[in-house]
Amino acid sequence: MADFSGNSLTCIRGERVVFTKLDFSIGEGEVLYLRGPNGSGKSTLLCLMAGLLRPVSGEMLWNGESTREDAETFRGLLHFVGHQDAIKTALTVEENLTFWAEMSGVDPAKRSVGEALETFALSHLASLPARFLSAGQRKRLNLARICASPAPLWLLDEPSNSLDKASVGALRKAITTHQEKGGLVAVATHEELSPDTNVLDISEFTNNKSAAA
Amino acid sequence: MADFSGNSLTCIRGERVVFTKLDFSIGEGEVLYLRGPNGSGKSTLLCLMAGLLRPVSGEMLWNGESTREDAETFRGLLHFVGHQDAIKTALTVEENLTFWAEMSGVDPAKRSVGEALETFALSHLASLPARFLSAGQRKRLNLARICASPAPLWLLDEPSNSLDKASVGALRKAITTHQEKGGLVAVATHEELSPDTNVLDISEFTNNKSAAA
Amino acid sequence: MFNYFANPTRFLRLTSKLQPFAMIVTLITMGAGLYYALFQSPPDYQQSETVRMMYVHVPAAWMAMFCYVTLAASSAVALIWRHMVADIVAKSTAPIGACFTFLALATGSLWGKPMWGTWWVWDARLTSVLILFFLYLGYMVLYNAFDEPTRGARAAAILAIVGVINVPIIKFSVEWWNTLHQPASVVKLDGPAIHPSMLTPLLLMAVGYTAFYFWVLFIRTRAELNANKVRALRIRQAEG
Amino acid sequence: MSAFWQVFASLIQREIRLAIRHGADSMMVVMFFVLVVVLFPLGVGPEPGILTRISAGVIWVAALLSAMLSMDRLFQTDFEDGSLDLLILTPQPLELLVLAKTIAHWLTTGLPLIIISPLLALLLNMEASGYGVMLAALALGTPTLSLIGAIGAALILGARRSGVLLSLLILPLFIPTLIFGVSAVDAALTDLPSKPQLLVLGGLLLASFALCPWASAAALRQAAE
Amino acid sequence: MSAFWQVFASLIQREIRLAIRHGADSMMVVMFFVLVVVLFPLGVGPEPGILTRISAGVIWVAALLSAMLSMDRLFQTDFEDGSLDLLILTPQPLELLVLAKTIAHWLTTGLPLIIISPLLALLLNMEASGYGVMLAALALGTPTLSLIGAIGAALILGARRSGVLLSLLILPLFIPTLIFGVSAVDAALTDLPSKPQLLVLGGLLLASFALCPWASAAALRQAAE
Ligand code: HEM
Ligand SMILES: Nc1ncnc2c1ncn2[C@@H]1O[C@H](COP(=O)(O)OP(=O)(O)OP(=O)(O)O)[C@@H](O)[C@H]1O
Ligand SMILES: Nc1ncnc2c1ncn2[C@@H]1O[C@H](COP(=O)(O)OP(=O)(O)OP(=O)(O)O)[C@@H](O)[C@H]1O
Ligand SMILES: [Mg+2]
Ligand SMILES: [Mg+2]
Repeated sequence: MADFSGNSLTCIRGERVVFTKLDFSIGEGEVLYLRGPNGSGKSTLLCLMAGLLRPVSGEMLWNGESTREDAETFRGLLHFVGHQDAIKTALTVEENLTFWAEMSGVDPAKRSVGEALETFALSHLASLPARFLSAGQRKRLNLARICASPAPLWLLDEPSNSLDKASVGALRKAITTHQEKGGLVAVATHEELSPDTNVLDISEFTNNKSAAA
Repeated sequence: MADFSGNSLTCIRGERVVFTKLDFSIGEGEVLYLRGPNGSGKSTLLCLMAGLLRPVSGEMLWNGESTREDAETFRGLLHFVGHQDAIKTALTVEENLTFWAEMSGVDPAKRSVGEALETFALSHLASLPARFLSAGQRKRLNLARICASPAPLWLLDEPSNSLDKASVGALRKAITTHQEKGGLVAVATHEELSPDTNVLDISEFTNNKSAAA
Repeated sequence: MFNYFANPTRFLRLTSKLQPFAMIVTLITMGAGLYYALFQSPPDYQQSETVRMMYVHVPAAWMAMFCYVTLAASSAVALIWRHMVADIVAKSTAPIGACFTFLALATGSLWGKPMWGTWWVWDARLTSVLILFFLYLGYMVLYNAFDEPTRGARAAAILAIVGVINVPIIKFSVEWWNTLHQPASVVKLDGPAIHPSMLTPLLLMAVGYTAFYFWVLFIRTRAELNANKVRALRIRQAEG
Repeated sequence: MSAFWQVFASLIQREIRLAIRHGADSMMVVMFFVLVVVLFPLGVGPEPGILTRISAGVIWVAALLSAMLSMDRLFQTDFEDGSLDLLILTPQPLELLVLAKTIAHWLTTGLPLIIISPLLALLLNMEASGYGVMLAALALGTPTLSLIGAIGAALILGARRSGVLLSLLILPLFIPTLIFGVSAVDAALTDLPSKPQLLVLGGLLLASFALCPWASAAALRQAAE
Repeated sequence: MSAFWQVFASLIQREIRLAIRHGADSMMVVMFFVLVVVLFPLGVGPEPGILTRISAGVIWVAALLSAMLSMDRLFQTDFEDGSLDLLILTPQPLELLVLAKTIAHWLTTGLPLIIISPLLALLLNMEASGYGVMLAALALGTPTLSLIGAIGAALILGARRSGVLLSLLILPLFIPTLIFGVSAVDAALTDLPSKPQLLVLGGLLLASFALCPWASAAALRQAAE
């Protein structure tokens, strides 16, 4: 029973309070939608979850244990897709993907680079240097990364930006499949990706003055 | 009567044919929506319109005159918003905007930096260094640029990426106002920004084999 | 005149006619030149037999400069008029010029060991020829440093034009600075100051080098043009 | 026309502001300059005779290397964040925008370098007679380096692995400035007239002032394509 | 554990592939090295006596400068395109990833530099007795430069102003390598034993091998926050 939650998280960036006393919890097979206007702190919360930022106070628990305790193991459990795409333009699409699959440290038998390419309709671009990709193709390559090696927790920051209808469909399907396997997803988005069962509105935790200022 | 059109444009990027024999035309007060799946060539067409790329064949006409003839004047007539945001993180929001307004070479009396900031709800961030902006706020700053100095032709590449609902509304309003003043807009987008009266589906002009390969 | 050559097919036809001619001239003049140089011309009273190095060295140095001027001129034409044949001429000239420059440098330092007692000195003539060599290298590296071939061609063309300033520096460096290297004695305003018995093989070799340049140039340009044709065909095929 | 000069001034102002806010580049250049000059005696050994003999050369080589080091970011950041496209799309002639950027570059990197150079000459035991000429030569030479460097910086945009390619392209073109710069100081140190060399440096400056912005702008235009 | 070495190898492989794809990266570092060595004689004047005397110093200073020049982008590109965040998020210890990147850096820049150095020593009229020791000293010294430089490269990320200052503090750490590297060669040229200096160089290498990856990793974690 995987389970990821945060208690009373407060985050300060560059002397500005982003949010205070924020709680969240994601259960097995659940998708948490982070909503809120621009600048409310969705991306910040995702970085916090990944461990790229540290909260000023509060703690996060994975299966009831603090993520700080055994940070290395926790890092092996998650995939993070941020605004930046971490694509090396000199490498081909496949090389990019394979590299990140290898870095995940996951047993080679469990990796599925080819399938991931197929999921996001990139197979025919596999041997193309990534510099020739269009904005949407880059985004798809970045998303394919999370399918290429398994990890229970996905943290996605506006994954549907630049995607066309077909690719948004592929993304939805990938998320559903992941859910069915019992995976956890936290996604920040302004669009509707699926019926929002589990929504966290960040603007509730922001002090409007400081978040907007 | 402003009027912008292209005849039988063919574009090759890196030895790959993006589209062939493409025609478009935008009349006064019109918005042209560029549609097509990822990688079909929307961004490429916008770069072509701006003069950042050269077509292999075909020509573009502004009020019936070739845009190549008097390129400098034509450049003064357009605003371009691409995927890259041209924001200097060390400068404040206002400094960034003012700089581009000054570079436009437009008479200072006609510039409206303050109004532009207001349109995109950035006034309270005006004196903040741009490095602290969130993804959506950066996009808004970039869009504010086109309102800060007047130009009849707007070329927008996926302007609604990362924007929250309120900001998409502001963008819609800005486009409508521009239309009412007789402005021309070409916008590449996967979302609905307004009733699509004038749609150009680029995938019609791409040879599927080469565009997808 | 160069509108005439703008047509690649016409250029191809012309070069295929000229190529055997260039080959024959190369073989004859080089052969005769080498014979004269090695057996007919007298040893120098100062330099004794090492003077024979001159017949290899001097024409190579001349060609190094000649090739660069050609490179710069055709680059300018290619850049301004988007002249495809000129671009190909420039691209094909660069490696040949680099080889001549290398030859001039190598034979120069081989000659320098007996004459000056050292392989290399940092005097103005030698240094500026070394710069020329770097310019050739820079041109070739820049040409291939981009993903889009046209982009590399144009960047390299700009470099070639900027670098042409170096050629007069090479030519006049011996007069502007005190150098070990000797000043011009053949190409001078008041006529050559060199004995005819040495001048003949030298000029023969110079003609031979030039013909050799054109011979290789024709081969390379034809290869490039054919590659271009193939590429154009592919694109047309893709256009359907 | 006056509108144009406003644009010119506003571009210079932005560059200087960026340089100050970032603090990185110009600081880095001056430190690099100091470092090369300090490293050299360490490498060569402390004999003052030799140091004095080569002082002018070391200072010039250091100036040249640090100019080069700072050069490669001149257009690169603008290219990467899309500002370059927008600059090209403004209705001003690109040549003059390039000139403005080059001037700003010199003001933020060349000028501090000139100011610090007497101190370094002191470190190298240069004789007093050389200082004035060294300053004059640097003042005439470093803008030339910036102008020539701008061509290289524009040419390498979008190239694979640009940094070192730049040095390969522009160092050869820097050499004349180096030679005359050093020989001006050496002449002054040996009590010979250094005016001819300074005149040549001035001529080089004028020539590159007239030619380089055109070449750089041409390179930029095709980089954006 | 074996999975870990696979990750290690895969990172090195990627770096080398990137270096090669990006257009003969190592060739260009070598070019820079050659150009610096060529420039010094130009600045200093052509007297062969002086050149021979300073040849070891010039080669070492040039090696140091080219190591530094190629260093600054070691983490920069990964930082800018978000790869660094993802690398930090992999379950491997960051120290070892840093080590892998540093080793790849040395393989693509330090090694070619060592290979070309005899040619430059020839240009500078170095005496034959110095060659062997010079190669040994470079082989021991350049990895140290890469390791120390990695700290600076990590510090320069993120925190702008302070990062630059800190990385400037790193540069003096290069100096011991320089001094012992030069004096090893000088000793060999004057027929003195150069073993003590080489031993010191080896010691420096071991020490920086043990310490530098930790410092760099700490700086990187900072930058990502
Ligand atoms: C690497 C070393 C050398 C280089 C780069 C070099 C370069 C050149 C160049 C560029 C020229 C053509 C000059 C012109 O047309 O005005 C030339 C001509 C010549 N070089 Fe060298 N040279 C080198 C070494 C030597 C040596 C060692 C000697 C013999 C002592 C020598 C003797 C000559 C002579 C006799 C000419 C013909 C000058 C004339 O009659 O115009 N060179 N060299
Ligand atoms: N620099 C380049 N060199 C070669 N091909 C390129 C280059 N940039 C893009 N392409 C190719 O051109 C095609 C069109 O790209 P473009 O960016 O215009 O697509 P798009 O319609 O904007 O897609 P998206 O919706 O993903 O932004 C793509 O197939 C892409 O692979
Ligand atoms: N490096 C930083 N230093 C200081 N403040 C920052 C920094 N990055 C972001 N901020 C501020 O933190 C707040 C939250 O930013 P964040 O990027 O998390 O917003 P977001 O909800 O993702 O918005 P968007 O929908 O626009 O992506 C914003 O008000 C922003 O100004
Ligand atoms: Mg965000
Ligand atoms: Mg696009």
